[in-house]
Amino acid sequence: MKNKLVLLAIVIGFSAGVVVVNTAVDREEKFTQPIVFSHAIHAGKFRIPCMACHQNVMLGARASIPNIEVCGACHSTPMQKTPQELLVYKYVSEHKQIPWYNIYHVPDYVYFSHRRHVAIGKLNCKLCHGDMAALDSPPKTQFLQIKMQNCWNCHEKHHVTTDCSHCHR
Amino acid sequence: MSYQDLHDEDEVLFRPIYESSRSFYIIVIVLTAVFLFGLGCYIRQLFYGLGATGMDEPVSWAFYIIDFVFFIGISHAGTLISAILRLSKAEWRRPITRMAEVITGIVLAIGGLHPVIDLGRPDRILHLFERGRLQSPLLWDLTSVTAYFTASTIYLYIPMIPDIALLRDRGGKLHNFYKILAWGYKGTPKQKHALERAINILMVMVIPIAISVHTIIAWIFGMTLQPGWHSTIFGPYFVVGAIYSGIAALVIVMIVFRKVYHFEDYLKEIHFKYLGTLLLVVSLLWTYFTFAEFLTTFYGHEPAEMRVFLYKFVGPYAPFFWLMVLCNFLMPVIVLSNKKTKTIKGILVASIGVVVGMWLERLIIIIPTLANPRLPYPTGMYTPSITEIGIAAAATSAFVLGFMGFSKLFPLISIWETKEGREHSVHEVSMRLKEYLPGKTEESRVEASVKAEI
Amino acid sequence: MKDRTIYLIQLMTLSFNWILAISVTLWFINLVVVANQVKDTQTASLWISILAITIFWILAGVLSYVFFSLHKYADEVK
Amino acid sequence: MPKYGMVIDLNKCSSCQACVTACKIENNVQIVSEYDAQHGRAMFWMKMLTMEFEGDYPNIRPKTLPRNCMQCDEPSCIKVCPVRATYKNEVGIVAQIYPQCIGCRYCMANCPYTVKVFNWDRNEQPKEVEKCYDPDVSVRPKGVVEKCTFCIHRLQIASEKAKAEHRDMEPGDYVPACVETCPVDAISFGDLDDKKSEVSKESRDYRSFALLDELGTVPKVRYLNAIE
Amino acid sequence: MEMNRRDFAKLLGGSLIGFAVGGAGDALLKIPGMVVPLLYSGPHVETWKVTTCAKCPGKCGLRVRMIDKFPVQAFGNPLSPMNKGGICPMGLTSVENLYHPDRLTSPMKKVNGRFQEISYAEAYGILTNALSSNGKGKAAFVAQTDSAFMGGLIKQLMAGLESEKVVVDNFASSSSMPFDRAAADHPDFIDFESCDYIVNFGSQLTEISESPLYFSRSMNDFRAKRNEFSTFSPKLTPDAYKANRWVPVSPEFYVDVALGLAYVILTDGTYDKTFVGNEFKDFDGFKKLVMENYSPAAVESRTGVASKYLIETARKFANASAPVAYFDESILYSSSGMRNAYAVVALNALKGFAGYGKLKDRELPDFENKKENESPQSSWNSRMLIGDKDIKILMIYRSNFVFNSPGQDDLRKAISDIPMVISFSPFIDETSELADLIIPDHDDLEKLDAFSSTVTGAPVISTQQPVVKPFYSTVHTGDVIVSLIADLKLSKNWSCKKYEDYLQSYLKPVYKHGKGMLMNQQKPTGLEKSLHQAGWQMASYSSFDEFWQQMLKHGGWWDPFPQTSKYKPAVSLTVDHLTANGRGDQPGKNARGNSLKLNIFHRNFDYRGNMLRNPVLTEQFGMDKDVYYETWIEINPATAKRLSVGDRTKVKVKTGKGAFEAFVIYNPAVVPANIDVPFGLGHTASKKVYGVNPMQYSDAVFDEETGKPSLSETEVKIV
Repeated sequence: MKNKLVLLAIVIGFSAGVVVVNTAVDREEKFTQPIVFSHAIHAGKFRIPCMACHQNVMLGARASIPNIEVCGACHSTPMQKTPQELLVYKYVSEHKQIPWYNIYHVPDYVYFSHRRHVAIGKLNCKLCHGDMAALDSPPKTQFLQIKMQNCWNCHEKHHVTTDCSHCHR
Repeated sequence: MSYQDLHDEDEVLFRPIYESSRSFYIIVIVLTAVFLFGLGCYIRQLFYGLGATGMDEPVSWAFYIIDFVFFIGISHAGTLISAILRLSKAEWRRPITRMAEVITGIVLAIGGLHPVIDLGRPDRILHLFERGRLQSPLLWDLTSVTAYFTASTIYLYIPMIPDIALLRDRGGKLHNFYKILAWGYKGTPKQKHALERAINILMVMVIPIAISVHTIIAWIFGMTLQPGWHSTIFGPYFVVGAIYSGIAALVIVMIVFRKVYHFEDYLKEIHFKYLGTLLLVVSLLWTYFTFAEFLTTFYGHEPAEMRVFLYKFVGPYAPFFWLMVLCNFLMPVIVLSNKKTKTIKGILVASIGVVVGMWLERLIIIIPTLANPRLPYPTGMYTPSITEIGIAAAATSAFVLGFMGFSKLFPLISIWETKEGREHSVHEVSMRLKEYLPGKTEESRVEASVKAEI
Repeated sequence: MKDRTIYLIQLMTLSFNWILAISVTLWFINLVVVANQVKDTQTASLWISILAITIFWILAGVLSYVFFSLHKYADEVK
Repeated sequence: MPKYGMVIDLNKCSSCQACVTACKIENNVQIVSEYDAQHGRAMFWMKMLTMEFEGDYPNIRPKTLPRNCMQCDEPSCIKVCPVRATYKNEVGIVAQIYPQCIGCRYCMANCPYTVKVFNWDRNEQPKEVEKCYDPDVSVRPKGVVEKCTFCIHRLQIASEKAKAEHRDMEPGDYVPACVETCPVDAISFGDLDDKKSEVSKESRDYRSFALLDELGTVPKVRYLNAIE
Repeated sequence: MEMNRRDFAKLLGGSLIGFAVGGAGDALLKIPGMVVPLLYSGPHVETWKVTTCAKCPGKCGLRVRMIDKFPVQAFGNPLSPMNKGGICPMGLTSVENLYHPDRLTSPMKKVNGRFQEISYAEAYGILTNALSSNGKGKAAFVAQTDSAFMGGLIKQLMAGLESEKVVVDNFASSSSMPFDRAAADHPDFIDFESCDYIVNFGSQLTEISESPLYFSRSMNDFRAKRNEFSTFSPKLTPDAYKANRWVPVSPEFYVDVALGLAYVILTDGTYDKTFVGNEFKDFDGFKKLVMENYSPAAVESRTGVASKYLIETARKFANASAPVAYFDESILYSSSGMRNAYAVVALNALKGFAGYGKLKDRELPDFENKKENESPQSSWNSRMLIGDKDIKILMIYRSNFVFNSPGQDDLRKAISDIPMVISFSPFIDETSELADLIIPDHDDLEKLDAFSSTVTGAPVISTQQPVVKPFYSTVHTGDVIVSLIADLKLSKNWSCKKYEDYLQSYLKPVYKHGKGMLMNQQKPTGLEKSLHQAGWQMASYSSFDEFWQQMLKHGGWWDPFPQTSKYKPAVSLTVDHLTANGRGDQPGKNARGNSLKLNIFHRNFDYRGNMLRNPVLTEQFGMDKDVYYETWIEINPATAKRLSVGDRTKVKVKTGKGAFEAFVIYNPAVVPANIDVPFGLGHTASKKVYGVNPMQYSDAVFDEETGKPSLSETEVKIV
């Protein structure tokens, strides 16, 4: 009976090991964005279009997180003097880039192009990124998980090509 | 008949299960060490990639695939031979079948793992199940090896049930284990009948499966466009080769365990003589296939084929090729066709030669073709690395370990079949013989009708 | 051990074979579906699947036949 | 749908190996270690082969040809791939899906042109090469097979650009790196189905031949014989 | 159930083992190397910049691909008239040099045999001090640049320092040397349009020449017109197997072969009698020399070139309307060095240089100054460092002459005897490691420079613009020299502050001159062409500054429709040139014994010994022979059998200077008396040394006039 208990312990230990290592390896990096950027104010209240800041959306594969120059275009002088804005102003005045954390990673063997989806496919940003204009603080997780199945589902639904080589390279 | 009252003679068959000598443990420790070394080699290969092997750009398949083909070939020892012998009612099969089937089971498990060892990305093995492409012979192979493994395990297990029941009835430490495995067998006629029926079905099924397995392995090569591989004869050629190496391996195992476990009374010289004759026949058959294969290549004289041909006959692989001819043709034929040398020792030597020769044959088939691609490419002698040798050694020791482990759990010679042979067969065979002869006797007719009722 | 436990364990071992047969079946069905999706080697996949699935089912069937008949005829007096 | 093909004019080719280098840097093909290179594991998608020497010394000529993937119409590699990691797509390019490949190397064994290369070892590149990685192409990890894809990423980018500009693909929009680089324009590339394209004309030239044509793989890369 | 400590330990141990196995097993599936990290994480904005490749004299236009302002790839510029979009392996890998970890990041000073980093100000201080205190008349300069502007600047510096000991190792100037001496000046280009027969003496036109890519294309066009060309060379290089006939001959016999051809033409009387009568000085002496010594039979007995080939080639040459006997620098690499070149010049003169062309329009300042800048006024060469006690300061600009020349030990000793050696190399190489002070130059992609060329028959000025800001504290050597001239007051009226000013001063006349076009569009055709020829210009610039900026942006300027004329020199050839006066050599003295000779050949990857530090090129170097990272020798199978040397085995090759290991490759096209060995590998200054440098083992004879070594006359044995 005790031998069986040991066996049981081994089995439980094994599964625990698998789970722990799995979570440890896939663990999302814990981070806080340097600035509590509010999409709600920018995109919601002032109705600034996405492309105004994420300038590369229509042009290239990556949407690009805005440079400090983009921020500096408006925030060259503090407008409302909130502490967050002063922080931005500090970066602007020092000509330093804001060290944003990138939460959307596409593996390099996948070719994902924003231009293909937004400029050619005429997709709404909300489809993948959710309603950013409603967010008061930067998102911590991906709205649409970057998984092949998610891409696949959408491609099948819209009868877009599901040829592997269109994305994998 | 009760399962408790055993024939005293058969006690020797149970002895290995309950007694282990010191040398047994030493061998186990040594083999385990070898196995662990091989395992270490594999883990190292996982970390460093297949660069740890000696394979290179044109020779992209080597030791692992050779071993794979070789081990799967050996596996034909078993099930196929025992099924054929059973089917043909060769009475001398009785003490042999179990060992043959065990070889099959163990070797299949080991051989079947070799393609996985050979994979560059074993972590993606599930892709075979998710998005496999059934046109690929590799997938046919996966299926047929799985089917063969399942079939041969069942075919090993079902005829073993009566023996397990015997072990259960003897009690002992592993009482519960045997109880589980015995499936409540008590030797009632209906049980026996069901068992025999199952064995007959399996016997018929196993033969095509076994043949298909090796044919498909041959097709892995035969379906390609490569010179030296693209040949229709490859299927039967591989099957014959497989049976050939299988018999040889079986003979070696039989002789070794006969010596170690004192089975001289069961495995008599006559068994070896019969197996020797079988080996001789298959040897000639193999030679015929080899000759046919090379003659057509030579006569056709296609440049790409000839490059491979010459690479084998006079090129860098000539030593291996001629050694293979020696081991697979000259030596067995000389040893086995001569009455003076056709002793157990002689047969053992011939069998070892055949096993080595058959391994060389796989080498000769696989590497020269890859080393001589159609377009000019650097060619060179392939030399295995320590990783490949370590894994091959581990595979061999795993086989021996497996066999030894089996011998510690189950009897290596089928006890109930021996008993059955002793009790029924003598009469049955003599009746059968009488049936062959002209002028049927009344007696035989009665016997036959009695048998039919049973 | 109780006979009932033993019987359950025996059933479990037997069910391994069925799990194998069923998973092979599912696997092949999946492959045929995939082949159909990408419009590639549909017929070949179909025929190979039918062949393979039959073999595995027969094997499982034979094993179950033995199991159940052994248990059925166990108590019969010889 | 176009069917892309290539014609290599051996009369023009000066064996400068620019195509080889261009391919290597365009596709981030691994540079292997000294040991591996000397043991036959050097990786080249495009390779300069010396086929044979014609004639006797001194009137001797080597027959050299740059050999990339033939992009066969009847490829023998895709038949044997157990996981669909290699397949022919709608424009006739035999693509290789690296995240799908399990590394069984069956396609390598079955390719009569020996065009496939395997990542035998971990991808550890010199620093100067890592910084020059082409961002359009992934860096293959160890244990997968790779080969020439006609620079399929360039096709993606070109078609995307054409679509963004609301026009159809034009002949010059998409050329592989080797074609772009060839200093003597020995390689022509384009749509074989378009009877007017240069590549389709050249492929029907009396000088044109395909490597190992007798195998029935129907290569889409053809060669033009050198004029004597 | 009871639990004692032992059971608990068992349980704990069991679960720990299970945990370990499970964890490790799972981690195994994520083995390092299975996943390759993301390539880039920036916004990934792609831009292209145009510049010029400076890796060889070819001056090819480059398009550099930049991702987020960092160069990642380089391709050919389709609008450049030199390469029209093609590019060679060296140009393709030019980005690798930029990121090379071995690059020098700041000026270095040697203290006690070790290099120490110093600031530029300090380095410049040392340099000016040395030059002002000990410089006048005692300095020497070895430079390797294909930029005529840079070469001119260096010469100006040396003129200020009152030293004639300057050599600008430039392909064009080396190959034009015999023209300069034998004739009034040299031809600008081969007139491929009208020329119909070429005899090529050893030059590797498509691999190593003034513009390999241009020549590759023109040779193809030439062959497409069914014109023939013959090559005399010691090795069947890719160029030679494009030739209609390849005749193996060792370089020291080029003079015999050329004069043997002349013999046939002279006896046939098919030479251009008017040209010879009017321009050829000392024709009778020449004729006498040829008739006495160079009958085809005599040539055959000396060189082994069958007389039927000689006669055949000579008749084809004579019957062609515009034949060219072509040679370049490589003809000098033999013991008969300059005589070879003179003989070929003489052969050309017999047909009146019919296939060569000359630019008529001489208003372009750069090309006017070309001669002044490049032609060797003094006959100093780097070989003369040896035994020269007067040199107190040696400056080296990018030349790796210790590596690419035989007799390295003498050179090394000579350099180490010089008290002050300053190198401007961006890397530590075999030459710069001997320096006392290194002021590293920018990488080519960080640098501003310009190149001029007439090789295509059209005047071309290609500009090199800084594609990226310098990564490290390196300095443009042009800037250093410009400020040296200013600070040491070496030139009157020196107004330049930077190298850019210097360049602009040369390019202003091009702007004023008004012709030509920028490399921003294809060569005009049709109406545009006639407008262009009539003098109409569609200039996209209105001021010089704009012109200069546009030029940098588009990679240069060129004149697509130049006025050209047939090249008509006055040939001042004397018999002395062909008999190697002062050396005691007589025609036919170079008899070749029965011994095997080591023939060092160059490949297009790296013929100056600078490029094979790039990993891609180094790996690819022996790819077509399937030899990697090691030196190989090519040997004729017949010779190999005689020596019992197996294919693809390793042997020891022994010369008078020592022995090296090499890999044997059978090659039926190799001259049976030769063992061919490639030059390029064996960089001892780099961190990892691959192969050997065959120059180290060459018993070369140096031609005194040119300082060039013989590369195929070393006796060799295989041990």
